[in-house]
Amino acid sequence: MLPPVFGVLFDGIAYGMLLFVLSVGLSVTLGLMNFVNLAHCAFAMLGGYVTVTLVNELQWPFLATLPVSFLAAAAASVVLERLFYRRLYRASDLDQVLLTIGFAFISVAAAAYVFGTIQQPIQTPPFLRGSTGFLGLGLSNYRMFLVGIALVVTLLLVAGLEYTRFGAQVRAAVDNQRMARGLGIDVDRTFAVTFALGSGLAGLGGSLAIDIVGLDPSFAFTYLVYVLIIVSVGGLGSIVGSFAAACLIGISDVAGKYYAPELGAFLIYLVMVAVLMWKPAGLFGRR
Amino acid sequence: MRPRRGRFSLPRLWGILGAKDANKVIQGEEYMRHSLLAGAALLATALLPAGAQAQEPIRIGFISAFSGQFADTSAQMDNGIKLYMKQHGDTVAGRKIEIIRKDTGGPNPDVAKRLAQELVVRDKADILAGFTLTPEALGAAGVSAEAKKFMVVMNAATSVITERSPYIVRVSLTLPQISETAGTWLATKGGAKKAYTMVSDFGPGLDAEGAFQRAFKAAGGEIIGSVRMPVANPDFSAFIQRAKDLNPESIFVFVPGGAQPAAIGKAFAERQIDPKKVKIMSTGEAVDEQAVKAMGDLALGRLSTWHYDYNHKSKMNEDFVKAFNAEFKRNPDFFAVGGYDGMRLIYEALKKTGGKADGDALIAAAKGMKWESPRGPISIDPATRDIVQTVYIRRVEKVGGAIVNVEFDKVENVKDPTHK
Amino acid sequence: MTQVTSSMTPQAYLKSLSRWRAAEIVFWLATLLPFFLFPSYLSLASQIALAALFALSLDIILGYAGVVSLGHAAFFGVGAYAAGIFSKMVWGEPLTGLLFGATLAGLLGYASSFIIARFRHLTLIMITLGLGLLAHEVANRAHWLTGGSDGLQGIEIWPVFGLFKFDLYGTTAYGYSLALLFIFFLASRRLLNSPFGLALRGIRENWVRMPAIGAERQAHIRKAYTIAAFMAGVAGAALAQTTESVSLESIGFQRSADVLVMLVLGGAGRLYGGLVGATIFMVARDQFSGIAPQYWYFWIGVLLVTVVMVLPNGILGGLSKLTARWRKP
Amino acid sequence: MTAVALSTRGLSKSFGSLPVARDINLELPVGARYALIGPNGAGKTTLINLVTGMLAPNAGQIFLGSEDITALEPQERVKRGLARTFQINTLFPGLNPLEAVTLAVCERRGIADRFWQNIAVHNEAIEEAYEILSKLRLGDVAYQPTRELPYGRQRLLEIALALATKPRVLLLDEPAAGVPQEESGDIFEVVAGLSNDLTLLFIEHDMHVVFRFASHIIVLVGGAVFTAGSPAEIAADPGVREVYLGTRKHG
Repeated sequence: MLPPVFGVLFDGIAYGMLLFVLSVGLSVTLGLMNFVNLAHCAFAMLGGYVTVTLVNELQWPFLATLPVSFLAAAAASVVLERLFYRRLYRASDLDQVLLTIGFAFISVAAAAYVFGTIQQPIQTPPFLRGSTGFLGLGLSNYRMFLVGIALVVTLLLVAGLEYTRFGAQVRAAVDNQRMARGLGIDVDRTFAVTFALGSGLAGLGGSLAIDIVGLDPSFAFTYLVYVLIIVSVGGLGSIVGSFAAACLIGISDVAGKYYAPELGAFLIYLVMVAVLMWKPAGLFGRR
Repeated sequence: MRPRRGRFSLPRLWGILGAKDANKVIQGEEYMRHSLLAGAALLATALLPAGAQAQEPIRIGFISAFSGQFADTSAQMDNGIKLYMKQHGDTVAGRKIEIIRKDTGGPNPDVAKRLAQELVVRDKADILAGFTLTPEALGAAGVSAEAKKFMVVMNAATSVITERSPYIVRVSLTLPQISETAGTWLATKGGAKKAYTMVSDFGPGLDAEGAFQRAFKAAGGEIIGSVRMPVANPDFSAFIQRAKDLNPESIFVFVPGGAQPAAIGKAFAERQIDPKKVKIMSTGEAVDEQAVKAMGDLALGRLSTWHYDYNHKSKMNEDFVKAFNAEFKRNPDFFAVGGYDGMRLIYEALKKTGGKADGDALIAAAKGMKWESPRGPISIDPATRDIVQTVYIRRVEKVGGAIVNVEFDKVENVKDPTHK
Repeated sequence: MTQVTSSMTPQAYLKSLSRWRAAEIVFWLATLLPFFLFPSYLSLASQIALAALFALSLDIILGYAGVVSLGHAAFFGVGAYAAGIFSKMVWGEPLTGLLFGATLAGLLGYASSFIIARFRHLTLIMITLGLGLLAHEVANRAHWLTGGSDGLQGIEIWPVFGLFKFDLYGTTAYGYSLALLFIFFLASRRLLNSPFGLALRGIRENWVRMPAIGAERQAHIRKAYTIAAFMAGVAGAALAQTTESVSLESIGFQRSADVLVMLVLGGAGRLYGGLVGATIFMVARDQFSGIAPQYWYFWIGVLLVTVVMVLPNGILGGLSKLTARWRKP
Repeated sequence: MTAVALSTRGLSKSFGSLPVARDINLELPVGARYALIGPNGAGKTTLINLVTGMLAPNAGQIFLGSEDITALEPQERVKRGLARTFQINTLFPGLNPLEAVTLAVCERRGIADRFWQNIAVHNEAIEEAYEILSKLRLGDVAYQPTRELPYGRQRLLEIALALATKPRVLLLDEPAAGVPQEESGDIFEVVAGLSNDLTLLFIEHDMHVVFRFASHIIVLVGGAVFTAGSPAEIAADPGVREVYLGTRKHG
């Protein structure tokens, strides 16, 4: 039998994993392509609304909507990337901030217009509800599912970027665009695909988040801060870093709440500031 | 006559230029005084008796958070207003009613104050209304007092608001009204002797905590522990584990509406606190329609005290819910009923004054007003201008396959307990 | 251009850079127009002036020293709360309250500058964000002092110089805010044309080279950060005084983000960028939200996207590029 | 016996397991014109970074005159009279040469933190800056933004910025790097014309230039001093020919 605090820690890790799935896409686009995309959570919100619509209006099973939300967010991002973002790859950070904040604003208003400002409820399938006993702990089924997805995403991403031809192309294109072009790599396409991948992951994260944090049009901004925290603490462009940061933030958040609730909301900000002062490039940052 | 809300209209410009000619020396303090005088003149025309301007519409400045995190509260309130105006026409006592909507974007008293000023000065609003959030109402209260404008609070629930201007009336609820009832009921009829409280760490949460603990202890109960949770807090498991460690007989919860009610409900289930065994009492937000839908069976057995639910059994409410659904394709909630009753109060008060819209006449008409609302019988306390209403004790149950709040007890004529 | 300037002595040339241009004088005369043309918009005009002052303070660190901050509202909020509390606990005289609020903000800026000056880029942004969020949380938790989420209650401000009462029309408020904006604009203008302003531009243009010419870049940044915090405190204190209210929003993330958007919209590093950006953003917000209170975000978003695509580097940056192209075809 | 302007003792640095500076002992007499040569990757720029404080050594000491400056920040070394230029232009692209050099002069005079004075009142600083620019033949472009200057002029501005700090010792990292051969002579004419009190150490690949301008040559190989001597000695040294002249690439 384990004391109850382990259950709480597990919940914290699972919560961290949710933040991980939401933020890892931004780590990829910001770290690899050096593009400040503050509309990242708007893609997550899009994924969430796709899932809610399919489940509540068309009675799709929850799990079947996940790939659709990934694809929808990825497709939407490709359109934006082709039309707008690519023109700003070499612009200043501040222009990128202004553009993407603009899109986040638009997405909030559009979501309010199309889906209303109402909080969107979602019923997950029965096997993901409630909890399962394990050594005296009640582990939430949904959270176990989240941890599983996060692990799969991590493995796929690390393997994909480190060991595949596509991963090599991305890294080459990032290191030296001109040389990559010279080697016959289609840099434009590589960037578009990378961007779509990052946004698709955000869409997936949005779908997974509804059950825990809900969904309404303000989503595009509410979780932006958390996502930025994970990305910066983990280190830009580092998938393993994001994973570690998500665990750290998740665990310190719940442990703090459990042992010292009066610290409350201070804790994760303190952890972030402390980590960055200790390691300015983040836990796994390269620079 | 004054130009109608024309912002850059020529007549207005001429007027200003003319005034400038009349007072040749307009500099520094002179200018200040001059413009104050002009302002006072403008204000005076706004306050002219109704007879002199029977054709002028009555303008209601509707100040609320239409965008941002709290957008849905304002949308529902607006729906209530729209429905009332659809059902009762847009003319009262011979005067047309015009709503001017202004967005605060959230709990911004500075913005609310500016909007109230602009509504009074520029748009010639006669009545201020709306206010889903306490800071908005407090920001505008000073303008109501200074310009003597009738102000109808349709939601903001902190007790002190009505004391900030003699022209304020509230038609919604006060948090102590609900939470004290929860404390008293739980310790007496609810049969709980020990309670643990969990509230969000901000103004309304602290108010709810205080009122509940006071009433619970006064009725002989004991508070065995309490925790205050950050307002922006998406994950509750650690707080619930703390509660569980003390193995309490009952738990009182206050969280703001939005995403948190469902989140904390699910967290109870995940930490295996069963509402059927532990009495989980809360205010109505924590078991609102969306939250209960998201929780499903896990919500069964949850207790709450509240003043309105779309399942309230009365002919009037059934008609209201039906009409609301026909119009907006969703159920009304307490914001909607606040907007609906607020408009009803404004209409009835205007009827009483015969279309006179100045603050003194309207507040006199509103004091002591009683009527049947979709939530049941309500009235305005003539002494405090605050709402007096029935508070219902509800439990989440399954009725014909649907999971809803069922009223099974009530306390009638509850006033806010903190007004002196 | 080059012919004209190269005939000048270096002193005359540098002096000419800080000479008042006709457009500037027109701009400042135009700020008096609301008194005459839009007397019912003076409350808005007052808040625009304070937003502009806030944006100007951010410009000193962001536009000139290249320190991007997402937590600048911390100083705005401290100034606002301090001025509000001062009016409750000491007296309602506005100028002393303003000085108190701004000084406190400046001191906090000085203290945090020791952390800020050590970092660059994303790390710096996130540390400012973190410190800003911590300040917000402190204000929320210090309920007994700040009123928490209900906002600070009971602020009463005496008439300015004992003569001008803050009225319902916002006449005094706009006069007060505009005077503050102008005073601190003059100060900023002098600062940016000073040796110190040159040093800040040096830091922005090349962080690495500065120590190689013997510059104490961290000391420069600390000083700039303190000055910017002081000015942000002035803006916050004045907002608290003119509206007689302070809420958590005045110290929140949203305000930090808004001011950044205003500055970048207008054009960072251009002195007038914050002023132009604040005016356009606030007027657009007022007009759009008057038309569509629920969906005005959409139009603001469209505005931002359009500006970036058509006029990169902000409105002023884009315009100056366009005019430069037009001059030499 | 002339006084020593700059010296190092046992200076060592490694990145991980890769040594980039090994037990380097230098002595530059006042007014010397030393060249630092060596194949690519020999650690020449690293040595300058170590001496100027942009990298911290793992071991060893650095003396400016008789003062141990090993623990000082880069800007403190500059203030004591140790300046450098960069191999890759490290300028202020948005400032014009007058502003950039005036900034450096203000920093040296300790007036760069005066935020309450218009810069135009500091006549002497501006004059001094303009004199430096004139001396380096930059007077006619003094008001043009640095990023618009021709490359060769930018190389000269590198030197101008360093001179504005009034150095006693100046370390030039390939001052003519990337400049066409016919122009690089101009740059070294400027360097040669510098005051005799100024102690110079320059990195250069072009042997004609080195033999023409250097009074003394230090050969660095693999992070260590391979040999040092007069141009004639170095030219005659078969070891140098083998490790350096024989295998060197044009950079």
